[in-house]
Amino acid sequence: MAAVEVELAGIRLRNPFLLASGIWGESGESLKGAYAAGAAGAVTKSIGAEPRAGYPNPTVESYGTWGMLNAMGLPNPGIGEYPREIGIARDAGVPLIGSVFAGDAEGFAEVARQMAETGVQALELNLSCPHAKGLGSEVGSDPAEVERVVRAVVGAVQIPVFAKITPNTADPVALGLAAERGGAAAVTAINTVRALAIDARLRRAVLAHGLGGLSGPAIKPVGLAVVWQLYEKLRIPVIGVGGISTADDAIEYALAGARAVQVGTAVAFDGVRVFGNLSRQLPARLDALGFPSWAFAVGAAHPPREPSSRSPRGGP
Amino acid sequence: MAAVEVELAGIRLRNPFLLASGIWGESGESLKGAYAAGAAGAVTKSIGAEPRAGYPNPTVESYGTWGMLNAMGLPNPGIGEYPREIGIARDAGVPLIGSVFAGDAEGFAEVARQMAETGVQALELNLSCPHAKGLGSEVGSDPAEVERVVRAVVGAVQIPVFAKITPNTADPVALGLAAERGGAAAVTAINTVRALAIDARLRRAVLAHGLGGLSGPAIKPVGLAVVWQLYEKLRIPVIGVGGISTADDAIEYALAGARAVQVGTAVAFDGVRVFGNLSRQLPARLDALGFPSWAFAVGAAHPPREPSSRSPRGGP
Amino acid sequence: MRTVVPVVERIVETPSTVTLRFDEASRARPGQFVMVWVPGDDELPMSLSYVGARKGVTVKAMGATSRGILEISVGAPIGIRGPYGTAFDVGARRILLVGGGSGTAVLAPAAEAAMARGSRVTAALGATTATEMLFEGRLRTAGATVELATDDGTAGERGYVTGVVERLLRSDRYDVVWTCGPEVMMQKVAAAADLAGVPVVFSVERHMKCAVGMCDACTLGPYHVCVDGPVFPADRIAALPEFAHRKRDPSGRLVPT
Amino acid sequence: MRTVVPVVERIVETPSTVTLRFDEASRARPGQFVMVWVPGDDELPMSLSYVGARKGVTVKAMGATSRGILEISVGAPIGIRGPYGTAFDVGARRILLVGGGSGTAVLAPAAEAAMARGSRVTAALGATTATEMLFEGRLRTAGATVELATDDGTAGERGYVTGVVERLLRSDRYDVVWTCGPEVMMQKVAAAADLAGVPVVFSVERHMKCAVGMCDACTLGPYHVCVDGPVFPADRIAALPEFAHRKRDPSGRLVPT
Ligand SMILES: Cc1cc2nc3c(=O)[nH]c(=O)nc-3n(C[C@H](O)[C@H](O)[C@H](O)COP(=O)(O)OP(=O)(O)OC[C@H]3O[C@@H](n4cnc5c(N)ncnc54)[C@H](O)[C@@H]3O)c2cc1C
Ligand SMILES: Cc1cc2nc3c(=O)[nH]c(=O)nc-3n(C[C@H](O)[C@H](O)[C@H](O)COP(=O)(O)OP(=O)(O)OC[C@H]3O[C@@H](n4cnc5c(N)ncnc54)[C@H](O)[C@@H]3O)c2cc1C
Ligand SMILES: Cc1cc2nc3c(=O)[nH]c(=O)nc-3n(C[C@H](O)[C@H](O)[C@H](O)COP(=O)(O)O)c2cc1C
Ligand SMILES: Cc1cc2nc3c(=O)[nH]c(=O)nc-3n(C[C@H](O)[C@H](O)[C@H](O)COP(=O)(O)O)c2cc1C
Ligand code: FES
Ligand code: FES
Repeated sequence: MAAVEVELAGIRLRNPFLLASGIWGESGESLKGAYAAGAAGAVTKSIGAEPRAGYPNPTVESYGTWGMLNAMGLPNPGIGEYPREIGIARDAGVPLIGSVFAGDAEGFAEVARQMAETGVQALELNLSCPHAKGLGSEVGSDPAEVERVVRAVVGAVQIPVFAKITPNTADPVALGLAAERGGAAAVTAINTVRALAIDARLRRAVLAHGLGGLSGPAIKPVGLAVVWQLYEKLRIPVIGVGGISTADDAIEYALAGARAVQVGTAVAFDGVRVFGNLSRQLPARLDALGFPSWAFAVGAAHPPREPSSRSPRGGP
Repeated sequence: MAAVEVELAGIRLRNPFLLASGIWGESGESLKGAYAAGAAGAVTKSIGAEPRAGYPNPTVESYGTWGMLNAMGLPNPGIGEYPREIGIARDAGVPLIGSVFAGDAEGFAEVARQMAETGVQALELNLSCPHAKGLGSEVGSDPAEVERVVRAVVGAVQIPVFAKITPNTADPVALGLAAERGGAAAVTAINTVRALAIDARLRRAVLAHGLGGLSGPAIKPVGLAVVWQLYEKLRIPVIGVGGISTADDAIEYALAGARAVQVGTAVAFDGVRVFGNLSRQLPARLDALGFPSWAFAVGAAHPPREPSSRSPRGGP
Repeated sequence: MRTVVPVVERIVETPSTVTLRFDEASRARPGQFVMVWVPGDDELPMSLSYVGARKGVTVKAMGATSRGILEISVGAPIGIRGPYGTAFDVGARRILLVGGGSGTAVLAPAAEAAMARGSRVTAALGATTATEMLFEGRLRTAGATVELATDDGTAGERGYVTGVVERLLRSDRYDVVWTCGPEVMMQKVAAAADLAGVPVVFSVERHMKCAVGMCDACTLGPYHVCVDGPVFPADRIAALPEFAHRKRDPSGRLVPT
Repeated sequence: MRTVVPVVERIVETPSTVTLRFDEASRARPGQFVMVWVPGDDELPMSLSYVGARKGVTVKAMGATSRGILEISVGAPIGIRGPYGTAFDVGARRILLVGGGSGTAVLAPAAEAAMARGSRVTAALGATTATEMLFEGRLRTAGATVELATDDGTAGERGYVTGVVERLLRSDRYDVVWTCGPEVMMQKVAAAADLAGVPVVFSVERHMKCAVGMCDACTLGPYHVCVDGPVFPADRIAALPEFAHRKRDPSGRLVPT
């Protein structure tokens, strides 16, 4: 059976599947539940300095089986309350990646510092929420800002820092390279794709916020493109996310260059048991496709490159 | 029955449905065929200065009923040969919008001038092809470049100029405003969304070019978001395109702010007869939803705005 | 999934409670809820008080949104997502139903379904005052034995409905107790039923956003009320520290109930 | 839609022509084509020479890609999209089949299907030389009367197959003529059949990219060969100025054939 363990910025994961930020990650019990169901670890809900209620409902719209639109508005209990939740998951042994957001580099550094103190293994910077004004996407679409934020956080904490970037950009590689220059240990791609739903009968936008972010199967090709592009140019590992609901989806991300993957919307479609299914099916699917291990599949769809052009990618 | 005629930059259209660029628009007979099937007019394939064979196959990948990925690579017979095709469609009375592309403002102006001479009613500048290097998307993702290109073309021709913008940007409004400043008569949104398909069995990207553009139902929410955002800030009309295959899809675009719409991928799913279906169904659907006309629906999902904040939008 | 339908009937049930009926074809089971969207306002979870093709929700005036729902007139369009969540198992033979206030809304269709299958239902209903008593007539018509309690004694026993419940549990045998109302009330009902050795099923409420088990807004211990609930066997949740005492506000913070 | 399958059989039909067989479950009708993707190389339209669950394409060495396909060995994976396009109506009773070179590939499964339904098939096959004659044995085995022509006279009549066709049309009666080969040949066949009052069906080739009627690469007058063809009644296309004389290159320019 193909080995599926992953090493990511020094963190050993029992499989490549992490719970994506914003799904199930607001409470400690849920983070624990995702791990119990089979995930290798969990990214927390994006946490900010203060509690935020998020946008009013409707906050989600679903498109049958191919997609989901949401504008939650970054609800979160605030970094003051959140250590309690982290504690519950940490005590259960869940490998945790603390997601944080803020409006500028200083804000990021401060909330990241507090998040790091809770004992998470790594941080993920949400530089990419497509619908929260002043929080994320504006910062996250300017490479100079991305570099500044990442550098500020890397300077403030002792644990690896991942930068989560937006697909709503002309040039994802510029954002990834900026994160790398800033000292990021990995880049996570992608967040949701800016989108909107209209109800013709009610003559209005469906979500209370208007604009939202598309997730689920429809964005898998979009995420694969970004991961592909990042893998070509970055030396740090890429974490793939967007539309993964089967082991084959995950393998496609690996082939495009993802060292690990995150799963979000599939939890709404299949329940958290999706992590059990994914981790059970992965070895068999790798075997069937002739890959001796997950690590072997990472980047395998890219044409062979000059050995000198980038650092070697070990595995698992 | 609700009236469905549309006035777009001085061009009268019998309904809001135009054939989108790159679908069926390489030959004059096909442009004519789309009109005969029920389209109000047709946008030509994007034409450049020289003949281009485009990328090798595979050039398309389809995702069941929700999407299509392509990287054609802007194949076109070149503006030298193309007047022959235009002639066939023009002689049949088809309202035509000539789509052109080039690598810089001067190139755009030159091919646009030649296209204008063929007798098309308007031009559409393809500032947004997501996968052809140096042609479109690089130019099209920089507002300053967009403004420069549009201004150069507007100065070179006597007919209305539409700017087609990309969704692969942090800020579509900046691109739309740049086109408006440059003198565009309308903005067309959106082109395809940058995406990629991987085949795990073959361990490679499916399309010969690697990156491609996603179209079809999955990008309707993405197109609606861009049209919504443009409508909020622009004075010139917006032409909506992306994932339209039913009259209700089109009405959603109208509500988001589209004065007219274009239909592309639905032709692959339903054949060109989709234009007959759309134009037949539209009046009944408008009636059912209580709109006295298409023009009435345009922008109707937006909160009422200060009368002074933008120019009035007449109709049809 | 989501649909927009006109309200076809509006029934004033009590001075503070209104039922809105609408036609919506999905299959729903008693206990399940829908997300009701009042265009331009919020979208709220509401249990189905009628589960057939002509569905209904029975709404009590609380904050601004529920008051807004109350004022919706016949013909006005509302958005409906769902039905979502777990349902009552209507197979039990002798059922004791305990409704506090608008909690009876979700119990009534379950009771009707059970009685239609031959079950015997006794309903203990509580309200602040006689005019606020919900679905007393509906339950009697369906064949239930109904016992009442009001805070002010204007109908049935004076005091909490839990007193009535204790008495009923002593005097008769039941296979199951279904209850919906304030969580402290449900906890007391569970304690009494425990003594009598009768299993209890709760219908509970938490703040809801996605309603599809994704956003974590509705967590209650290890559960997500939108998919694991709202109908739960009491023994899975009654002892959780977050039950009856605390809930999460829209930011996910734990706050006192 | 698209699938990747291993080649399970490789049959050398002539010195320049190879059949690749593969198992693919879609339902295909004789006349339809698939897009065959040679990973790392191009993707080309190929008529199905076998239409059952074990499908086949019969490829003639032309340019680099087709030569690449010829060299694919058993076990190697190929990509298949399709089947696409129109098919032969196999209901006719007396069929004259005219194949030029590898054109016979698409006619053979149609002839087999027709004969299985009781039709009588006469096949006129042309090739440059005897060893390049395709599917002569296959057609005879299926019960067809086969007449040959070669440019060098090494099999059957010396000269073009059109000579044979004219003779056959004079000496016997047919309900339909099916033909696939060089367009000038097909045009001559159509002219001869016209004189004899027999309707003709062509299978034609154009440069293909999307194969789903979207990209306009394969236009032939008002038609898109990928969806309106490749099998056409001759009277719809034989007189088009773009038939036999011109075709579109990959840029969409009209070039001489
Ligand atoms: C599964 C379920 C079924 C329910 N069924 C009914 C029913 O049949 N009849 C009925 O009258 N009420 C029902 N409710 C309660 C209802 O959803 C509202 O909580 C209530 O109407 C008050 O809303 P408000 O906005 O008017 O009050 P507000 O004054 O705005 O808030 C009062 C309280 O309502 C709660 N609330 C607000 N928004 C939500 C939300 N999105 N989800 C949950 N609670 C919220 C908050 O806890 C808040 O403290 C149900 C709730 C749930 C979770
Ligand atoms: C519907 C259809 C069915 C066909 N069936 C068969 C068959 O059963 N057996 C067979 O051997 N050939 C068949 N062909 C022809 C085949 O697709 C190729 O054209 C041929 O193999 C030459 O390709 P090449 O790339 O090797 O040649 P090249 O030397 O690269 O090109 C020679 C010619 O091949 C043509 N060609 C190249 N690419 C394509 C393309 N994507 N689509 C169409 N033509 C192309 C061009 O016209 C070019 O001039 C069919 C074509 C079509 C359209
Ligand atoms: C309801 C919801 C909430 C989300 N919240 C966050 C968040 O707080 N922080 C973040 O970085 N990403 C957030 N995301 C984005 C996801 O982490 C993920 O990047 C995206 O949904 C694509 O993956 P998927 O298709 O597997 O869902 C959220 C997504 C959804 C659907
Ligand atoms: C096969 C194909 C070719 C296209 N070629 C062009 C083109 O040449 N120029 C252009 O501006 N847009 C081109 N497009 C984009 C479409 O015009 C349209 O913007 C996009 O497909 C979204 O609309 P749809 O979902 O209705 O297809 C092409 C799209 C497809 C699918
Ligand atoms: S409401 Fe989102 S998880 Fe329950
Ligand atoms: S191959 Fe694209 S239209 Fe026929």
